[in-house]
Amino acid sequence: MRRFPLYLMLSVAALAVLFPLLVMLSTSLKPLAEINGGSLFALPREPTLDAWAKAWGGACISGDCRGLSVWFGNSFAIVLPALFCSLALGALTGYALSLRAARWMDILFAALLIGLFIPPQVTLYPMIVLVRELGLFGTLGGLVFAHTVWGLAFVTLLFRNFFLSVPRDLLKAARVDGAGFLATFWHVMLPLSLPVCAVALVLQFTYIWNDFILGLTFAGPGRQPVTVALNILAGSQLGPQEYNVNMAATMIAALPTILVYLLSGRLFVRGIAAGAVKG
Amino acid sequence: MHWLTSGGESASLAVVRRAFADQGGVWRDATVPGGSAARAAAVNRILGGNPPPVFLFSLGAQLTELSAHGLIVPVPGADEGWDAMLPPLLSRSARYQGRYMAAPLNIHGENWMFYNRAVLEAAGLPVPGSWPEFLETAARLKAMGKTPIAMGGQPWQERLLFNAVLLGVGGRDFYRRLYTSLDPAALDSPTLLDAFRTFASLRAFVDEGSPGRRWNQATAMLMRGDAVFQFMGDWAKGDMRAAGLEPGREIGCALAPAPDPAYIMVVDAFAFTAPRDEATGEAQRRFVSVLMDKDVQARLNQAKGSIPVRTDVPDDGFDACARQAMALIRDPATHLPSTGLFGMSGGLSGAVDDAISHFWNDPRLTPEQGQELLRKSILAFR
Amino acid sequence: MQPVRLQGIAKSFGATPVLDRIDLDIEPGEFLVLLGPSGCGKSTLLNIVAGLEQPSAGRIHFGDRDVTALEPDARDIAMVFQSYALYPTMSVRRNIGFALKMRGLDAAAIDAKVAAVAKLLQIEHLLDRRPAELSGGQQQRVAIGRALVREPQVFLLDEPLSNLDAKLRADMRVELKRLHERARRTTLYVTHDQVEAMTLASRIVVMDKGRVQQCDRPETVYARPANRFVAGFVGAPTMNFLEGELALWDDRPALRLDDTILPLPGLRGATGLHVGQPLVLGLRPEHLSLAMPGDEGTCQGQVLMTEPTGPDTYVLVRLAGREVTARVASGIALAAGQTVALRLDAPAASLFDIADGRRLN
Amino acid sequence: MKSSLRAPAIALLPAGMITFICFYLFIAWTFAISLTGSQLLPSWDFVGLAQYERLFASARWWTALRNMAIYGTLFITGCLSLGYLLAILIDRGVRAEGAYRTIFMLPLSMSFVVTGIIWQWMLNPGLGIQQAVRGLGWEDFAFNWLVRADRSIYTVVLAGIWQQSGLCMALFLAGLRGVDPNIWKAAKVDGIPTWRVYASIITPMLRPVFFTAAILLFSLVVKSFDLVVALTGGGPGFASDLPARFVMEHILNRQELGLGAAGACMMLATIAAVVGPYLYAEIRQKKGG
Repeated sequence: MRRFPLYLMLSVAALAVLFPLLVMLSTSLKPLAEINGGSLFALPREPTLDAWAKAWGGACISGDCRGLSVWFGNSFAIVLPALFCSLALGALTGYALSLRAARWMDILFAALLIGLFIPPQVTLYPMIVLVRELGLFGTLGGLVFAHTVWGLAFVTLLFRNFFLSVPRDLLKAARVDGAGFLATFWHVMLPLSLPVCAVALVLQFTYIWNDFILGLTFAGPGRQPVTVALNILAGSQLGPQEYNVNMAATMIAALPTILVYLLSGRLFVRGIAAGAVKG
Repeated sequence: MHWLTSGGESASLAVVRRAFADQGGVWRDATVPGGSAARAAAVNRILGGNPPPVFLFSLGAQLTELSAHGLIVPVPGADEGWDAMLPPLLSRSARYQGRYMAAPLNIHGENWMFYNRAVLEAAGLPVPGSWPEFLETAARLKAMGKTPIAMGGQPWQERLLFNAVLLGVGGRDFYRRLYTSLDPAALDSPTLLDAFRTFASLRAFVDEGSPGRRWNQATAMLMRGDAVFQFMGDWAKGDMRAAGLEPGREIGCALAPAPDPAYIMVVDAFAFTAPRDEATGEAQRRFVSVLMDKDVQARLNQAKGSIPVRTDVPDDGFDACARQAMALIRDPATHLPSTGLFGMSGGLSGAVDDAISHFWNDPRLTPEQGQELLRKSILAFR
Repeated sequence: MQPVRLQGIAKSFGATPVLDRIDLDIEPGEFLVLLGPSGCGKSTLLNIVAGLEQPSAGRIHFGDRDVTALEPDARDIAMVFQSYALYPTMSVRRNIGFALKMRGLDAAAIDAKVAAVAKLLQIEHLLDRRPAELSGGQQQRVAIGRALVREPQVFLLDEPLSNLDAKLRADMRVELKRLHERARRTTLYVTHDQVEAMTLASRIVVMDKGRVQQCDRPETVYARPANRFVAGFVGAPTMNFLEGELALWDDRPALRLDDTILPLPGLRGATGLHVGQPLVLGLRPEHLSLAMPGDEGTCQGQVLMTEPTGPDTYVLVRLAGREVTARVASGIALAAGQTVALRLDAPAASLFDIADGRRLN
Repeated sequence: MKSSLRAPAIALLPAGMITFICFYLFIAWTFAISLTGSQLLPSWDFVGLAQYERLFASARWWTALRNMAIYGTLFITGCLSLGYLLAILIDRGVRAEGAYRTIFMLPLSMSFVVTGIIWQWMLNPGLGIQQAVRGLGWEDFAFNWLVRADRSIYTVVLAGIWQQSGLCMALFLAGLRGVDPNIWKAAKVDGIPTWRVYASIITPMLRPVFFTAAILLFSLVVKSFDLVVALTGGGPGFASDLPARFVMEHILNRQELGLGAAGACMMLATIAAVVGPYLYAEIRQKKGG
């Protein structure tokens, strides 16, 4: 019983966190009339999945009435290659930097780390110009490139910090065993970093999936991610707002990251700790 | 590439699309909701080296700059014939170095006052003919538990209301002095202060759900009868018709109260980028001829709620409001440019919006402070 | 089986010198132990031999091959690390076979060699486990197996036993010795543990401050340390040092400590020593013993404390105002405060220069 | 170059180029543009510091800066204290710890856009909490911050804290778990009350975590864009505007590339002023260790 206040406080906090999500869920299950007439707190009297069905397959976005499903696919088409590229580059860079074989490596790392703090607003416009010069504007490649660049600092930091914690003897052993730079990376370091890979995967997935600015700017027509579609849906409605459809669409758009998070909760925590707290 | 997403808007575009397809053109479009977002997206695509061959824009400084940088090409197939066809304000501002840089789609009027006729009649109130009358009417309506003004809380909507008030208080010459000549005397004048006073007193007649509300939601309030007036551009009629209401009947339309009649215009126009290949160039030419076709002009503008850019289109089939406007603009003196993009640079236009919106949304600001805010914003651009 | 020759190896990190012109010749098949306190540069020297670090100056030859510029894998060496450095994500089998795989051997050949080594080290039943599933001793065996499987010209071991507990350490020591005797590979072994050094080495290299202090057979290093540092570093409890003047007592050598004269009958002298010369006398505890009645040249001291270790008892004695440790057989009852007569085994004593610590006799 | 450095150098080439071009060259470009009169498109007519003069003459920029100060202060303190509190509660060894932790971090997995939409709905005066509470019979209840010019920035704070407290909790929890259990034993032996141990021993030990968390949150504050856009749209008017939105709006919608670039540079300067010393200390420390 002594611990009752502890549980009370935790439960209140948990409720406060969950409340908006529950409201969103309940709203998405109500028919429109119930929303306009009823209370926010009220549970749906006649729960219906109509709004979900409409958001997924029937809502008109940019004159395309196939709902969010199309854009959902777009998002996956963006996220998968972008994830692969950003992780591959970040892991390799993090590994190379963790060797600290020369002074300029530390300088490069510091220079890279600063990238973590550069607001995208500063570099967005020149990025457009660069991507255009590369001939990638409006293509999947351009978007993947932009995500790779934007995520580089973070992924590299994650991997470098991890690789630094690997005992130096392991690297020496690999060298004595005749493994070169890449072989050591591939056979020894990369398998070792699987937990970090998972962490980076989860965080980058969340980040790229949730991205709005890059998708809006760099994706070609018909290739925009679901976040952009969500904004279009919530931003353009004929007549009264269909709040239930909006809420359902919002939940659909948020679902993949929520699922990834729930499935990998522990990794998520560890990743945040690994990325931010020095061992 | 365009932003025509709401009911009336997409219906009007469908007119062009059908006519274009009838002539064998292949139509692919990309929509971005929201005028400014769509314009930004178009510019991004142009900068990104993947320009849309045809894209919707608004006449104004932004378009001129694109043209000056050679990023858009003169309208294929435009000729001197257009000078006679278009109202002088349009033909002036659609040209850069003498050549047409965009093909105007329509003329929208921004200073309309829509009202729910049934509610107003039930309250036994006349349509106000001046701003003092309006304030009185609004106060009566508020006492009856109605929301007098259906207001969408976005800066450009607030600017629309302000400009309507300004025009009503100062008259069209004052409007020109202020916005076209950026006359410091006008900015210091008591007339402007009056306008701000009136504008400030309107704050009381708006419901608190207004901020962030989009115009079509506000229009829906008007149609439901929750609110009685809406100051909005004529594109609102598209939504009314889509909801089965006839503009001019259930929803009355009048120009915002003003001493001398004037029409604050905003013009959507299609601009063109250098064609990638011969077929695209051909399609662009065909698109222009379809667009400027009398019949297409008539039908698309009927659907969109706007009026044709050609002065020689008969007003048959247009609604009462549009007919009123078409009659009005026969007199070029009534033509006023909107402060949104038309006639002023994006920066200035934005600064004006900022000042108005800031004043409107912060009830702590006095009219004097509002005037000072606007004065400073505009003078920074002189 | 190749000799290893180090010539003028120097290394500095920035402005800090770590190694100062090291010259060493390692005989083929020799078990050479690098012994020294931490920071003496012994691990750096090992890394340089391995090719993991580049010397700032000097050459390394394996036989008549100059390997100074070669990568580790081109030198034909194998190395065992203090932390074992087993690849955590690979099974024991893959750990041992990794170097062979990197050399491009085919799978069958690798399997055969791994199996042979595993048999030798009696770790066949562990082959499919991961390092994390092994005990410390098992990991140690795998690490050694990983080195053995390559059949290298030179074995390098960097404090391989330091992470084991005392009992295991003793067992592994024996095993290492046995392995070496069987294979007779040239071995370079780094440790700070003198017991390991004494038991394993064919020769010990004692290092301090980046320099070789002495390089000799273990017995010699122990009995005739080349300088005061070596004398103090090797042997536990440490050697007793007494500073005094060389004197004559009864025409036989003696040491004058202030007012006391310590007779040193049978002290081995050397040319250049003269009476009245200040120097340091070094005597190991076992060379101080309780005097038997009738012994000559004894001296009186007072017992301060006793430390029984089992087979022996160390006695802390105050002698001429200084504290010395003597080793006596267990079973002799001594109480603090008691006065005892000590006999000094002068022929075993070392003399060191008082200024630079070098051996004088 | 030494041969052992060749492979890492090649591997670092892409990252090096990205760092140089996409970070530093781009910053330089933006700075250069901020010195020009560029409007819709970059043009190289240099006007000196005129854009900065205009920036600082703009009431809207000052509002944005003031909002950033308010938002930053409240958001960071809120997240830190709430996150720390939650971490301590969880660290007291509760049952179902995993469930609590999962719940607290759930909002983190959602985008700012989603957070913004949810809270916009919750705070909508006509349909959200205010209306619902009034419906419960408390007619005078007012919670209309979203539409009040002097309060809307606080709704951004609220939504921000809701989303990011979990991050702080995770950081602090990791920190608390890293505390040597012997400290607790020692404190228990000495009879020090629990709260005292947290206040006088644990909290000072976690100072680096506080620091890291604050820096992370700070960088979020300066970058904050999506949340404001989705929640308030910067409104009413520009009452809840933030520098990031100011910059985006001027660059992308207002044809004020130069002015926007000037704003972006000021943002960067703000970040540099705060983060620079931190990074410097961090890197020096890493070198030492």
